[in-house]
Formats: sequence, structure tokens, C-alpha cells
Amino acid sequence: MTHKTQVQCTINGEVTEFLCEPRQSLLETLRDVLGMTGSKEGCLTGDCGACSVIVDGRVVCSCLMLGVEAEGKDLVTVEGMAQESELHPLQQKFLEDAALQCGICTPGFLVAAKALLDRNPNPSEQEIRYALAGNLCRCTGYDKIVHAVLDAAKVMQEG
Amino acid sequence: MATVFIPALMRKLTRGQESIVATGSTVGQIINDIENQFPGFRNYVIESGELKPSIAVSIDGEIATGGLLDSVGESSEIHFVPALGGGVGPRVIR
Amino acid sequence: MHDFTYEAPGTVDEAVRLLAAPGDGARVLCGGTDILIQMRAGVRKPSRLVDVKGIPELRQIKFDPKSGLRLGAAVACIEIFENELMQKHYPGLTEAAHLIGSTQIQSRASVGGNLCNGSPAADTTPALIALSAVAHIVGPGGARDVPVEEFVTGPGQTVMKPGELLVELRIAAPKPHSSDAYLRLIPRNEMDIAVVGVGTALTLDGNRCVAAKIALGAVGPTQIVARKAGESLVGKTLDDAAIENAGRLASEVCTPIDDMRGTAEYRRHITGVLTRRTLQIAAERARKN
Amino acid sequence: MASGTTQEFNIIGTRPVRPDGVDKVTGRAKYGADYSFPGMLHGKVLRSPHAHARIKSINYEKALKLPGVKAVVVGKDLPELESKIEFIGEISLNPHYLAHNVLARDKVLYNGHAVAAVAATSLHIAEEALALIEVDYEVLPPLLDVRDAMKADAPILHPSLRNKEEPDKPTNVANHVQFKRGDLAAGFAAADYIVEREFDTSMVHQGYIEPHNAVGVYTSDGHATIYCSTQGPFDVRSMSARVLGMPVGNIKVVPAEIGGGFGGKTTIYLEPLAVALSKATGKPVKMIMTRSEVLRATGPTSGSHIKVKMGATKDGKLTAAEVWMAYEAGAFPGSPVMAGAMTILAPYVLEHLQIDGYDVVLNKPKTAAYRAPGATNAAFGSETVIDELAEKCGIDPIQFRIMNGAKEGSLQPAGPPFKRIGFIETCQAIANSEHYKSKLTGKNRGRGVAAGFWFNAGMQSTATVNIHADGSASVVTGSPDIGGSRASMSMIAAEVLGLPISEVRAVVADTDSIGHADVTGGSRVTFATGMAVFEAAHDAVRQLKERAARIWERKFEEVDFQAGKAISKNNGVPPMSVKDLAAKFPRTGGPITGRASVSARGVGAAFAVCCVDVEVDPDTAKVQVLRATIAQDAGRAIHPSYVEGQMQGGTAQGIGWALNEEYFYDNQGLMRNSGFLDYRMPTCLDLPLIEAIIVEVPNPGHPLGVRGVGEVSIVPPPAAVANAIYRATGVRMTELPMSPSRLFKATHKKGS
Repeated sequence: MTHKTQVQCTINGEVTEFLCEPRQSLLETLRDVLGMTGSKEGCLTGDCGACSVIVDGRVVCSCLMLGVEAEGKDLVTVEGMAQESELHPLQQKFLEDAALQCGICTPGFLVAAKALLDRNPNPSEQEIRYALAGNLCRCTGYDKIVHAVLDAAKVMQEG
Repeated sequence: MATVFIPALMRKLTRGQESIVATGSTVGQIINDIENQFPGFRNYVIESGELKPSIAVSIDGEIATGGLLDSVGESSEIHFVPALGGGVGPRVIR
Repeated sequence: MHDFTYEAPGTVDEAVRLLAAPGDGARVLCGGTDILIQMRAGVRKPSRLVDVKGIPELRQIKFDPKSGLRLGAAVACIEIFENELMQKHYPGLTEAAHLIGSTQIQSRASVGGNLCNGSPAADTTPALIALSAVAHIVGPGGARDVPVEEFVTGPGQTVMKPGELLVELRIAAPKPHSSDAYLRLIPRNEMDIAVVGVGTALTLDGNRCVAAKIALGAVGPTQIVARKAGESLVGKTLDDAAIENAGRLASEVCTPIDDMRGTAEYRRHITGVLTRRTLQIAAERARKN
Repeated sequence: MASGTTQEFNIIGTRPVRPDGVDKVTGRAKYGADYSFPGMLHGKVLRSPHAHARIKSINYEKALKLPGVKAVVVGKDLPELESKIEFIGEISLNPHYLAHNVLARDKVLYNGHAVAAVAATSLHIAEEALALIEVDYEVLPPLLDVRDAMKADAPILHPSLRNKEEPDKPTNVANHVQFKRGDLAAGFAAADYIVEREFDTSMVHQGYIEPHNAVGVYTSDGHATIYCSTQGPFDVRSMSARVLGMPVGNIKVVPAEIGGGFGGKTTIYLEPLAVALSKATGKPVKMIMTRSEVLRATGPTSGSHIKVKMGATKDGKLTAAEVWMAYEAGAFPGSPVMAGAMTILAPYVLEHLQIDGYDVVLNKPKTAAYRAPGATNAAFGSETVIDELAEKCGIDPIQFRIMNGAKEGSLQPAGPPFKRIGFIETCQAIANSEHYKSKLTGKNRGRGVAAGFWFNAGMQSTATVNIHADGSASVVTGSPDIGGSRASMSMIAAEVLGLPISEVRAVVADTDSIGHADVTGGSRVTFATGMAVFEAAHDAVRQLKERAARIWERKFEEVDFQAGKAISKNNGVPPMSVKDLAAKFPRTGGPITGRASVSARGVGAAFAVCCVDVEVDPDTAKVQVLRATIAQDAGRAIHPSYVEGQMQGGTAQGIGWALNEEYFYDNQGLMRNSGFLDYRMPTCLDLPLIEAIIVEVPNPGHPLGVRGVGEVSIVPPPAAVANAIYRATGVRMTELPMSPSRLFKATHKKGS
């Protein structure tokens, strides 16, 4: 049995400790070690973005980061977007605008869109398309996703 | 008397006729009547007492869901067409 | 994935010691956007990964108007793009760094990693070569500097020896009226590997070109310096004819292959197109500097 | 845009939030890969590195010795099944081929064909074990092109394969279908213009983001439960039972949330292997494909070679059409060529036609359904030729289609007449669209249109509607929800019961908990399962009226049900709401459950018309889609947002198919682009906003007028893009995808 490493980091505001093998990706660690299955596996090559999480304010593919690399980092996953029972405006707009069909890519889109709005609260359609180009959706043609992000940005601007 | 349209590749069974007239109040009876006119037809479309999986019957533009038991009207138009996977593609994996 | 050990040194010396450890199976982990994919595919099987992102020298961007740029090998592409000095003095290299992958990949991938991966299609390498960048390498035997155009020796192959660490990339300060540009062609608008990539740097005197260097990516086993194309411009007025001619010379030196990203014939054609376009962009910028 | 709306509705046609929405935006929704059980093992599959080879031996001793490895399963461990088409459960297929695709026996027939399966205590150990399995292959020459595979002297994939025409001759041509009417020679003689072209399209994948997954739990009592993401849990049950040699009743399939299917998740791959490994180890076994496995070893749709010849008079009347089409079935028979042959000329009235279709096996993965299977390849050919004829006649391409368009009573290529269809209305919707009326300006730009047809499916569905103690209701079906169907199911029930949508919840049940439902596919769920829900809700209403009659001591006929209330016709008593009645269930005969099961008839055919504007970079031959509009006849849009979503999604897939998606094989038959990096699906930077125009020509065969909207929107885009590229460059593209290097070659040829 391979030796495991102890890792401490902050996940969605909670200080978290876990043990993982060096060869376990952050995605595998979140899903199989911590039981946080909101981040999805679509490709394991960083091409689909379904596993997107925010690490120290930057959106990354958790399939291309090792669990051990999370040491000391501040992570946000889709599970951390809603505050208590209140949905994040992005989550609310994705629902209202029917921006999801099968929903497998949705967590990645929400996390990537949050990372965008955190840095650029008022993005243009083109800026949104650029920021989300690393997230593949095969159901929607992106139309309603782009609209949902625009709508969420507006709501957040109005406060 | 129902009019039955025969697909191109089955016309060798009906001496080249594209359509024939047959009597019967169900698909099964119609096929039996065609068999009487063109021996061998039945075995081409029926297998172990049911329509072959690869064949569907359209009655007046409606794909029959009841197989041999589906009822046929007095002046119905019947077409034998390839069975599809109900729109989900090649249902028949030969 | 096979099993391996993970180390995260805080200094260059410690990293070199770990990389030089017995069994040459140690590899650097930087952004991980290539190595982890290669390890999953069984293409590389290091017994140890050395994470160098915690080493300060590898994370810095230092620019001095005289001595020029020292770009830490592990600086994330997005940090390069967001750096105003980089945008101002090395817009082509900055573009190249910003073209690598998605926002997610940008957060992790680095110019140093892009170079050490040794891919003929690496976006930042032609941009570095055009700028005559030098790779500053530290190893068990001490430090050495290698021009980036000599760094990649074949697909996935580089001059790096076991135990060596690429610390930073050094680029001279741009002379007056000079600039650079990088363009690539991909079938989609994002997420693809370059079918062809062209990096160009030039210096003008009025409208006369006094220096030009053009580097080509994805059209040979390694990046190719289109010397004749560059030299053909020196001393000439940068008009359409000169640019057209440089594009032709560039497409003549490339040795592309047919693959799922494009045909050799297409790649040769695109090499000319992108050479012309990068020359125009670089010239435009140089006039403003 | 809605036309022909006759019925009045309160909930149908509105846009409520879907019932499963919150779980999906918070990460709580459980997809197949999200299931875990104590002591669970992880399974991986060893796959063929060759396109075509004989398996001489498999030795997995070393793998079994690796610590953590618990079991290895190979082909000979599964029952050998006779090669014969049979009904398995509710579907008909050849179990021999199905089983051999799940796990190869004597031969591997494509790069990625499953050879052995391993279960271990961790995913990584299972992966390491695969490398320790020694397979001795005798490599055989690969067949990679349909025309090569059809040659008389071609290598044979299946020595036992025969077709009807040459019953004694081994062949790779599994089937030939032909439709013929009128007199071709006379038809072409009557034409002023004849256009004849040949088309090639590459194999493409559905590209769902969620890889195939399955958790198998075999218990000592001989029963098994399969948790997986599938479009057809009942089909997974019957197919797995057959492949494993188990009674259907001993298997329960729990449909997890599904991360896209588009037809690709209508058969089995991992499911029986997970059960076999669970049986061998006594532990639950989870298996998940990598993306590379999904692309190399699941069911993409056919590449094809198609010849289309059509004639028209100078005033724009189509006179005749002749079509020859050969589709790649993949390693086992069963391409969608029949559907291609039945759809290719369906939108048009043609007196004289002949269509020949060939189903051809070769060394590529066994194709599965993909959104309107077979129709997109076909329409790429026919809609390009139609566009060229319209141009020769000097007639607007939409008007040309309207002039020749099929209406109620027009004959389909296969013979039967159409019922009420909305093709003309759909063409008019594009003709009248702001997009089509706008002027396209700018250099190197072009606008193209194309049309598409798809049958849609009926098939079997079951639904129950349970009235709860508080008067709210739940709707239970067996149809997995891929695109928001739980929303439309609850809307249909709420409409009938007169309840607010917030009080009706739809769920998808496992195969033990609801009657049979055929696959979620064929655009059939809102149509057929919706029909079952509609009838089940009415069954509940009937029972509610009975209770009211009993409470009021009146005859059943004297009770009405309106807007969620039972009303006594000859007054006297205050109306009773569902809530009032529910409170009295215990003393009036117990709970109320409405039930219905259907073998749906009255399927309404679907048509779509697409308009795209493109710009082509003259130097790089790279195409950018500037604007796209899709019009489609939905019959009735239950939840317009999800109807638009289907239309936009299908259009996006069609554009991907048009421009960059393709299976790239080297001459050894090894797939060179088995990842999302080089299998290039559109990103959101590659697409414009996609305007969806819903046309509503109610389907008389459905109580609510529903036709089904899931598929047809993928059919027109490749031809529409090709036609737009022609307007921009003057070049007619006859190959898919129209990638930069292909378009460069074509424009370059024209230039020189």
C-alpha cells in the first residue's frame, strides 16, 4: 500500500485535513476521499472544465492538480457557492434561464463563471465566452448559459 | 379490400407488383391472404409467429404497434417498411 | 496512474538535490498541465515529482530597462498576461502565454513548463526564440545559460540533464522602435494545439527594418528559426513586397507533417500567412515604441 | 412564434424552474460516477491496441498476483450466445454481437475493443494490473473505408455474416435497403437541370460530457443491482441479463442522473462487466470510462459515402432523385443507414425516386444512435444538392423548398403518406425571420439555409400519478431525464389536476418501481411518456370525481372537475379541491394513484430549418459562424425554454459536425484524436447566440399536440453551413468536416 500524505487546506471556508496518495488528483481527492462529488470528471486532460474549482482565487481544473498540492491553499468548489440555503445569483439565474439540461457541466460552469465575476463584475458577452471557453457543454449550445451569466452579473451589480 | 404496397426488394415475391389488393381485418389476416396469392411471402415477413424484428407495418400512415393483431380498415393502405429503433436508431443489431 | 513520491522544495539548491537523487526518474512538477496527462497516459513514469512552485526565484517577473527581463520559469501564464511591464515590453510573448489553453490552464501553466515539455507546437517557445531569450539552468554542476533556440532537441526532448532545473528565462531589454508579435492558427477559437505558430521580433529605423527574427512552431520536429526570412528584411523598407517575400522564405524552411491538426501543405501555406501577419503587427507596435 | 394554437392552458407553455434544478446547481445531483458503497472495488478494462486482430491467448496470472487485484474477467467467462436476431425483453437484436462488443472473444475488431476486465481495491491498482495482462495477438489488415469494405476481395470481419441478396457469400455488407417509385429515367428526362454530387462524412461522436459509468452489486441470492447513467434502464436490464445469462427479473437497474446521451447511452458496455466482477469478488464494483475509452470504444455515429442525383425543371419543380448511400456500421452490423434512406428526401414531394442504402461493417467501433441517427449525413448531401438546384433555377432557396415541400398526404420515401406536418410552416418561419430578412454585408461572408426531417418515436411508457395527503402530487415515470423532462412531466400532470406546478413533483423510478419504459430517445419522452402522464393524471381525476360523488351522495355523472376542484353539476354543495378530497381519502376508499401505460401511436413527424451566416478567412480558410437561427415544428411546446434548449443544442452539435468534429484514424486503424483536445467540439467562443423559433403545428395524434423536439435540429446545420460557405467562397464542399485544411484544399484547387 502506498504511503499517504497529510494535507491541510481550506475548502469552502472550512479548515480541512485529509490523507491522500501523491498520485491522487485533487479531483479524485475531493470526490473519493472527501465525498464532495459536485466537481465532475469529464476528460482528465483539462479540456472540458467539468472539474473546475477555485484555488487561491484562480479557477483551475482539479484533474490537473494533485491532492497534495492543495496544502495551505484556499479552495472553493460548487458545494461552497450557495450561502446556507440561499443560492448564489449564478445558481439562481442558471435555474431561471434554463441554462442547464443534463447538468453534468453545470458545476464547472458555475465555478468558472464565479471566478470571472469575482474579477470582472460586469463582463461583456465576448468576455464571458472567452472566460468560459475551457468549459464544454454539449447540451445547450451555450446560448442560455451566456445569458444566465449576463443576468447574474446584472443582479449582483444591482446588489 | 386493403391496398398493400410492396417494398422494392420484396417485389421478387409478388412477381414485380408494387401494390396488391388483399382482404382481412387484421395485419395477420392480410398477410395470410397475400401468402395465398404469392406463396413464400409469409415466411419473408413472419418469424416464430410474429412480424420479423426488422419489419414494421404502416396502416394508413400510422406505424402499427400491435403487430399481427392490429386491425385493418375496409379500404386501408398498408405499407411494409423497415423497422427503426423508434427513432433511436438501429434498433436491430443484426 | 503509477505510484511516485512528491516533494515541494523551497529553494533552488534543494530542488536540484531532489532532482539529482539516485534513479533519474525525478521530474519537475510546475503547472502539471502536461506532465500529469503524460503520466496518466503512461508516456512518462517518474518515480518522483518535484513541485517547484514554492521557490521564490521561479515565481518572479523582474524587468530592468538596462538588463532586461528575468522571467521565473514557474510564473503562471495568467500572471504574465496581467503584468503591465510584460504587456508593454514583450506583447508578443505575453500574447503567446495568454493563448495557452483555457482560463483554467492559464492559472497553472508556465512558460518554463511549456518550454521544458519540448513540444514542437508550444506557443511560447517561438515567441521566446524571436526575442533571443536565454534559458538560465541550475544543476548539480552549477549554472549554465542556453539560448532557447537550442533548448528543444526533438519532440519532447530538451537539453536538460538529470538533476537540472530551469530557473528563469532572460531576455534583453527591447531596443527603441522594436517590438514582437505571436500568432497561431487553430481550428477552433480556443483550447487547441497550434497547427502553426509564428513568433516575430523586429527593430525599425523609421520604416527601415534593422533587425528581424522569425521563429516557427508546429512545422517541424522542433521550433525552426526562419533566418533567411528575417535577414531578407534587414536594411529594407517594410513594404508589402518585403513582407510577402519574408513569408515565402519562411514557408520554404518549414518541414511539416500531415496529422489530425492539418496537412503539411496547409501548414506550409499558413506559415507564410502568419509570418506576414506577425510582421505587420510587430512593425505597427515598433513604430509606436 | 406560435401558430395553430387551439387549446387554452394554465401551465403548459409557461417556463417554471425544473424540479431537479436545485440539486444540479448545488452539486448534489447523483450521477452514476457519484455512487459509492462500503468495500467497493474499482474496475478497469483492457482494450485492444489493434484495429483488427485474432486473440491467440490471454494470460493474466501476473495481474492477479498484484496486491489489491481481486478478479479478472475475460470473454470466455461469459456465456457464448447464438448469432440470431431475437427479441430480448422488449427490443430486438443479435445477442451474439452485443456480447462480443461488450467483451471480445476470438477476435478484436477495433482499436479499443474490450479484451479483459479487472477489479482491484483502487482505481490506480486496477490500471497497473491492466499493464500486467499479456495478450498474444495475430494482427490482421484493418478495413477503414466503406468502399474498401464493400469490395469483393475485402478482408472479412465476420466469417458467418451474410446478407439477403447473397446468402452463400461471406460479406461485410450486412444489409441493403431500397426504396423505389415512379420512373427515374422519365423523371430525369423531364428535368432542365440535373445536379449530381458525391459526399463523404467522417465518423463523429455524441460527445456527452459524462463518461459511461456503472456500479454493479451482485448479491449471493443471485440478484444484481446496476447503478448507471443510461437513457434506457429497462434496456440495460434486458441486455445485461442476456449477456450475463441471468433472468431479467433478477436484475434491477437504478437510473442515476445522466450527463448527456444523445443516443449514445442506449446500449451496454460496462454494465455487465461490473456485475460479472461483482459476482467474482462478492463486492460492489464501480467502473468509469476515461474520455479516450469513450471515444475509442463506445458508439459514435457512422461515417458515410453518399451519392445524390436530383433533377428540376427551370421553374423549380423537382422531377426525380437517385441516392446511393453506404454507412459505416462499425465492427458489428447496424448502422443508421435505413433511417438515412427513409429521411433523405422526406421533406420533398417526388414522383420518381430510387434510394439504395448499404450497412457495412469495418474496423471501427460499433455505431450507436446519435440524435436523428443517419439523417444528418443524408441531409448534408441532399440539402446541398437542393441548394444548387434552387440556385440554377434562380429561385430563393427557402421558396424552392416551399414549392416542393411535403404536406399532409405527401408520400414518404418509404411509401406511407405523411399525417399533418409543419414543414411548410417551418420554412415560412425562417423566411419571415428577422435573420433571413436582414441583409448580410461584408467581404467573404455568406448565408446558407437547409432543412431536416426526423420521424420521432412513440414506443412504450408507463406513468403513475400519486395524490398525497395534502393534495399535492408526484409523477413517477421510468424515463431518464436528460434535458428537463421532469419539468414537462410535472407540468402536464399539474395542468390536468389543476394544481400549481409547485405542488407536483416528477421523479424517475428504477426498473422495479415502475412499469416498462422504452429508452429516452427518439424525441419520445414528452410525446409518449407525456401521453402516459396525461392519461394517468386523468385516471387520478376520475377517481377524485368518484370520491366527490360518494361524499356528496351523487352520481358520478353529476360531478365535474375544473381547475383543481370537483364541482357538483346541479350545485347545492360547495366545490371540493384536491386538498379537501385528499383529507378524506382514508375514509372514502384509501389513497388515489392514477395509472397509465401506453404503446404510443400518433407520432408526429418533426421538421427543422436552419439559417446560418458565416465568414471565411480567405488566407486561412477558417470558418466563423456569425449568426444562426433554427426553426422547428414542436407541435406544442410544453416548456418553451427546454424546447429552445433542444433546438439550440442540436444546432450546436450540427455546427461542430460541420466544421471540426471527426474520428481521425491512421492507416493502422488507430484513433489519433481520442480526447477533447483533438476531437474538437465547439467551445462557447466558436458559436454565436442561436435564435430558436418554435413553430407549433399541433400533432393531431397527441392529446396536447406534442410532436417531440429532441433530435431534428441537428439535421440541417452541416448543409446550411456548406451552403453558406459556398456563398462566401464559391466552393461547394462535399466533405465533412469542413475543417480549415479541407476548405483550404478546396478553395486552393478552385484558385489554381
